[in-house]
Amino acid sequence: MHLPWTLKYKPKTLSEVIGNEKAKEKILQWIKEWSRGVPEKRALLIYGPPGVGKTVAVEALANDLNMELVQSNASDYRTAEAIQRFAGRSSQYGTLFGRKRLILFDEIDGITGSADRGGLREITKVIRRARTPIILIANDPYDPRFSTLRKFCELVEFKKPTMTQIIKLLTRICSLEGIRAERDALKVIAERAEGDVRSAINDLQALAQGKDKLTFEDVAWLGRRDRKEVIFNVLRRILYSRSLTGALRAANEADVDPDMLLEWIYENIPYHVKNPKELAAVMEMLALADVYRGRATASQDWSLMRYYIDFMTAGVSASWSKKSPGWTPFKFPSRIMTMSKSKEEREMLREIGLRIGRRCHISADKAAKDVIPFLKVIFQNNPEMKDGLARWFGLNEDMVKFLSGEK
Amino acid sequence: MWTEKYRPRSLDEMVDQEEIVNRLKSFVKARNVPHCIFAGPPGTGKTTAALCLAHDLYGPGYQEHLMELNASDERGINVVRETVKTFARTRSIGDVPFKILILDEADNMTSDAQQALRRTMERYTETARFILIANYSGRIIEPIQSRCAPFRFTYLPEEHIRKRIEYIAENEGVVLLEDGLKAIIELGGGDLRRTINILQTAASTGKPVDAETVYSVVGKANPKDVREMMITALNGDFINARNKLRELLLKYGLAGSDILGQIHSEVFRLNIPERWKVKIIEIIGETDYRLLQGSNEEIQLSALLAKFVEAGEEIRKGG
Amino acid sequence: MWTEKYRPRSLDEMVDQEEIVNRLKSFVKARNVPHCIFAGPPGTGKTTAALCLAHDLYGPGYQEHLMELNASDERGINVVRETVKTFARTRSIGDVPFKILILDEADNMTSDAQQALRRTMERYTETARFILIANYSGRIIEPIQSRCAPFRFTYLPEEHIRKRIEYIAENEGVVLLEDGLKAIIELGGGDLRRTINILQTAASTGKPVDAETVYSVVGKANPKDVREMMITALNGDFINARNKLRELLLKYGLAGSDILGQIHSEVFRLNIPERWKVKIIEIIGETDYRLLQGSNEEIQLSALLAKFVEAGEEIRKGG
Amino acid sequence: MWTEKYRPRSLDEMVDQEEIVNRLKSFVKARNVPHCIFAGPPGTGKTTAALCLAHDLYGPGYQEHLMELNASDERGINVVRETVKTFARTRSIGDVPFKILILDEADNMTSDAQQALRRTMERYTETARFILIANYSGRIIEPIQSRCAPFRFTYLPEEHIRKRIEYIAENEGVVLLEDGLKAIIELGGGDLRRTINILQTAASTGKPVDAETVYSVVGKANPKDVREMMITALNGDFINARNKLRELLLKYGLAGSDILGQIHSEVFRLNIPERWKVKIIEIIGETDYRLLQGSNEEIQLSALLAKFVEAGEEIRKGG
Amino acid sequence: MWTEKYRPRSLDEMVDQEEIVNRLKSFVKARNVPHCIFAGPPGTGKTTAALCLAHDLYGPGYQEHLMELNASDERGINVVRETVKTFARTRSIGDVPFKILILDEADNMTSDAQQALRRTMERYTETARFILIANYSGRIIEPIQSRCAPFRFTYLPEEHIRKRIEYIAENEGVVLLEDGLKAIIELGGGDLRRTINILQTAASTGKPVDAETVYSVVGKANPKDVREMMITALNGDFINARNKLRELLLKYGLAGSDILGQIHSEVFRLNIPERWKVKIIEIIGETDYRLLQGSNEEIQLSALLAKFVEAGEEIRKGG
Repeated sequence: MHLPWTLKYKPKTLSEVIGNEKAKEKILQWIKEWSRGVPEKRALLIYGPPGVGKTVAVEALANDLNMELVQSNASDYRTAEAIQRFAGRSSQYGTLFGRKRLILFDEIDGITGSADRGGLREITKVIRRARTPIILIANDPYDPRFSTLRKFCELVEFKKPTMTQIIKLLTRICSLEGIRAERDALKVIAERAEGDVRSAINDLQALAQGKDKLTFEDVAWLGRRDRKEVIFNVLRRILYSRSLTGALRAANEADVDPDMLLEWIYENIPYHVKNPKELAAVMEMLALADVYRGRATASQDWSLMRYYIDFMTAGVSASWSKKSPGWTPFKFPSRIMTMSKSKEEREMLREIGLRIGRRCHISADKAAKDVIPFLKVIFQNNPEMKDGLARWFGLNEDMVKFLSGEK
Repeated sequence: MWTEKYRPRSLDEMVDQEEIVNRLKSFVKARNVPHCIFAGPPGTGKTTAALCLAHDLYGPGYQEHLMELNASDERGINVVRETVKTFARTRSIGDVPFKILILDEADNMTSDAQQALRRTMERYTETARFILIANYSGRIIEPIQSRCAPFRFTYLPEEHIRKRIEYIAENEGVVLLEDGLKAIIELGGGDLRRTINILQTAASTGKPVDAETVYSVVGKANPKDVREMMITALNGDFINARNKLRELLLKYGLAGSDILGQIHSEVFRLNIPERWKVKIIEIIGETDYRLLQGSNEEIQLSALLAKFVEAGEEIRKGG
Repeated sequence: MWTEKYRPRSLDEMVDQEEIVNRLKSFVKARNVPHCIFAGPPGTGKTTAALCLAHDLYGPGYQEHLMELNASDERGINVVRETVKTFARTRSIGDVPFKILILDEADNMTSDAQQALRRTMERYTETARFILIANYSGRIIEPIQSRCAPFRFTYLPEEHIRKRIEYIAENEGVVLLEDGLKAIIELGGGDLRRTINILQTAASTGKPVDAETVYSVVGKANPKDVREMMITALNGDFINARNKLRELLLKYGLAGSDILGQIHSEVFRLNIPERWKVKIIEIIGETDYRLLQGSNEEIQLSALLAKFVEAGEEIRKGG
Repeated sequence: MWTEKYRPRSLDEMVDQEEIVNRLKSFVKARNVPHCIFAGPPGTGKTTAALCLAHDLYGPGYQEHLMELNASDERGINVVRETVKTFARTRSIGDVPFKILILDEADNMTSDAQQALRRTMERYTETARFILIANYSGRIIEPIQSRCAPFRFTYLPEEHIRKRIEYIAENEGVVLLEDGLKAIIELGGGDLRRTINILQTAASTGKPVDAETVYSVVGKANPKDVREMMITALNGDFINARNKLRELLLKYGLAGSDILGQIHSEVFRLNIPERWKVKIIEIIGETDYRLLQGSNEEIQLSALLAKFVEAGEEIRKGG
Repeated sequence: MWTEKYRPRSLDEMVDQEEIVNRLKSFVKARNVPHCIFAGPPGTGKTTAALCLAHDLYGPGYQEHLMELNASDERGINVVRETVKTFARTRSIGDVPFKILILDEADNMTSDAQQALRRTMERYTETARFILIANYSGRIIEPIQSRCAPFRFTYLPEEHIRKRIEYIAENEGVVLLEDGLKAIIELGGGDLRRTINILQTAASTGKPVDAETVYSVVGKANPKDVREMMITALNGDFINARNKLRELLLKYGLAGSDILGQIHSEVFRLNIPERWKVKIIEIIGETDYRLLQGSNEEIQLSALLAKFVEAGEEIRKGG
């Protein structure tokens, strides 16, 4: 057999999909509604991290209910026309032979603005008129691009299965393959997978295929996917290494993108460097590093990136005494989280700024600084003036709510 | 917005910048306009003058002959070039054979972009005239300056601002008390647009406008965040100061340079030794430069906050 | 090309990355290969391993079952949706029913292209297996990482590289002196391919290969000379340091920015306090940036040495 | 534009650059012209001379045989190449078998573009002659220099400029007062074109042209005011000096860099010890750079005034 | 062009780069040439050597077997690839079965383009040999380096250049004075082509060639004048030093950055303590960068002179 095990052991029915009982229940209920007519939400948006069984679940569902699954994914063109061609008709009627049809738009994160122009808007259109069930799958449903789309979908979250569930699955596969696996070995694989079932199976195959026995020693060496432990280790070496070269080497040898590394360092510094003087010196180094990042981008000369790395590693390391207040865990960069959380808000702010700018002959930046603060006060004080101004600026409901502080 | 409602429509309605207005009127009379630079502090009537000029030149349908671009809204000079190209390609119909293009915040363009702009200006000089609006003409490159007639807008005299505000208040039926008026003018800082905005905001409370109302609405509009952030840092709490900074950048959508400008004005009001003010002002100067060179505004500004933490510590030690 | 001539043909010939090779051999034995990511620094055998795997799997005519897409090939989203899909769709003839597709420098593919790849990998998994080669696996999007078995290639131990180079030199009849060998290994920086290339270039001069020849053919200065110049400057002898610099520029025919790169590499080997190393990097970085901006090379490099002199003085003062 | 109206039409009308004009006349006589470089500061008659030469060579319809290109204007050398190709392909009719191509701002071309230009010059040397106009001949690459006859234009003597301005003023019916004339010449800085432009702008106010008007239209402070501010500071009255500065910046709306330039010129006229001039000039250099980097004008300039206060104190102490 | 007129035609005529010429002669004898890299500073005979090699190999009609491409000239590697394809497809007739392709400025190619070139070189290796000409061999990628025989060209000894120039001057009937000759050689900076070009330009004025003429035609100040200005400043006479500076800027029409370059060269010849040289060189570096950024030339250069004054004072004090 040459099949990859992810395929070989792919669930055939929904009940075989591990974990996510609630989600599966929700999907079944929604699909049942269709037999009673068109439900309120004509589409389901399944979301969750990679490898937790989203697509597999839909395929198994179609199989269980003997439905024809029509799917489109990121390897297909998904321009407005392509979507129209793919789903326009099939979303209206059943198949020739009376089989019910299930439409799946998979990997909608992969619909790009340039190559797939108008794709998302067209999907929304298809959903609004759909007479057959439609399922969408995404990793991040809160991407602002999906904000309209989301309104027409029932959201279903797929969570990471527990370690025990994964170990159980791996054990089953091993016994079917005739491999005697140590529980500790499987535990390592499951732990490393962090809930990603597919990668756990892949790892298992890479490690165990062709063997009749899998030991803890066999798995210890396997390369890690980009996981947190790696970055923790690098951070520790940068912040606490005795020599500059040690700090520098930590960054160079690590399999970590330098921009991300800077965010990690920046986030964690104040929790470790407590002495104000040292804090200022360390932050100065990060600022300097950032200057070289900017210079490299502006000049498109990437040889300047070496100074970026130098300052964020050796520079940081040399600027403090490495006396930490005690054991402090490393934190995920909160700036990244805040940025993605506030993305919608910032876009709204900019759009409001542009609308004000058009009326008041100023830039969006200036509007944010000079007009919006006053507008907020007016909107909270005076409903009459608010309505007038909202109309005059051409603000939509969301924008008015935003400015009135209702959101 | 009252700023728009009471914006003069024609040069005749403009009461300030007398000399400038006269020169512009002579352009209208001659049916010819050179490229111009309008430079001066915010809220002194630069955009208004440009719009009035266009109005007087082309009459009521002037918008067709006019294009407004804001350099800080447009990403990159290519957009400017393309837009100008399309706009300037066709001749204006009527007795004025050129169109007018207003480029606001021209001093925010990089010098490379300005070089490209210069070429565009030259190429379309027969069919389009440019009015560049800037706070500092010094940031406009020499080759452009030498191609443009310079106009320097100055702060309006206080009596003019006072009259204007009184006029608007009366017209809008606002009960404006003397101390309120004074407060509005003071907080406006010579910027007419800002002054009118304050009036309108104060009026929106529906109460008679006295000094207290004015200070209260301006206080709400200018959240104390910047000051608070600085004090938090001086008190040694870097993490919270950084969170506040992040909020300003992300939630209020302020530009890094604007925050830095506010920090700069606040420094003088801080209760710290003079020696430290001087030091901090120097570091602000450096940060200003780095914001231009760097790529991440938050990191640059939090490095400044770290300096505040350091200053605070030394001050407490009696440094 | 010696890199080709001495490239292992089969997994058995590969002496490095032992554990990885063992795993790959087991794939061959099972006649089954999962999708893989081969990640690691350049010249550590990633491509070689992929080719050997294919060779061992299909035998001598393995090229027919193999497709390589290099960084220099177009690999945008459209190519993935068309060329790759077409290749992956058709079946291989023989006892191994799938083909192998090697994507070199996969971490340089746009994330759009990577998105388009994920389903192709899965849907055509019966007919094609992907080997993604990358320097940083972190730049491969997670959904693809989750579909692949990761293999992390590490730098080869210096003894291995040394042995390999000595073997090739002997085989090719190159007279390789000890300092030449050291220089070659140092310049190769752990990248075997690069190391062999340098050997071949140096050998082509026809002279016995010593350090001088090696540095001269690759157009670099001998690090010893660079370090000497730096130390001379730090010791306060400005004129001699400058003379050494001019000598380096003329003797080795170096560009200013290249010598700067070498100065940069030497900093960490200097015997000065750690804190000062960072300061010196600051000086170098600023100079590098100025050169890029188009400053006068000779002036800026002299100024760099002048700053070294001053730094040296302060270091001696215990600053 | 008066600069055009009063531009000489033929070499006989040119009164300046005597030696150059004579050499050019000899070309006309010989009906042959080599490739030329006209180098020198702006406004010294380079373009005028080129046009006059063409006029005298071909007679009134000279435009047909002439083409003007701005090197920094056209996007890259390709445009130059294409334009030249088309233009130079056809022979000139008449007794002069070549056309003339004027390439303005040739020193702004990149050296790559200049290399390409060199090849173009060679290819069309029979049908076209190039006149390269440049501010700095040192920025023209040698291979071009060695193909061209060099002409160096120098600043016009002040009396010539004065006469010219007086002539135009009279002709145009401008009331030009003596102090106005002086101011115009000073601000023109030896550049005739610029000087005429200032006259025209000042005249456009419709008022008699005195120094005040002149400084105001070009956006400069009256040197008298600047000197006063400096002396106030030297006398130790910082507050009033700073008020004067604010007045210049805000009321007159002057750019900080312009004020600084004026301070710089005035320093040399001050009656203070040389030692202090030196110190102040150094600080002005620093301030200039900071302003260029976008620092706050008022802050930087008041820091400079503070230095004046310090200087005054030391001078009074006999320092 | 004298550079062409006096270029050696065959290897036998080449008097410099002896070792290289000998190796090339051995290629001619063997009727076989490997791919080569000719690296070294400009004007050291790289192109000449390549042409001579071709001449000696194929005889007088050598142009048919030869193609010259400028890597940075032709738009992108595609042109190279296409041209090479067409050129290399047909075999050379005669006893040498390959053609020669000279690729100038190969180090200016991007590394992607070089990768593509590498493949092209491999594909056509039987019918074409490449000679890559580069200033910096370090910027050629290793895979190409290892395919090529490296040749390093060095600067010609001054006596050779002097002889050559004297020979040409005599042959062309140029009256060349000793100080003119010295100036030409100094400005040529070891680049023979450049040196000959300067001679030709200076000769084209028709006057006897002395130092003054030479500096004037290339747009540089006479080093004597620059040194005088510096010494005046060091002697404490700031006003006169500044007047000299203005003279250089205005009278000679020099660019500030060019003067700065000359000041830099002169500093090392000054008789002042090394400690001060260090300081001044640092300031020159800073000034250079500021000028590049667009600072006011006169302000920045006077500030530099001010530093000289200060240095002079301290030196006299025994500092």
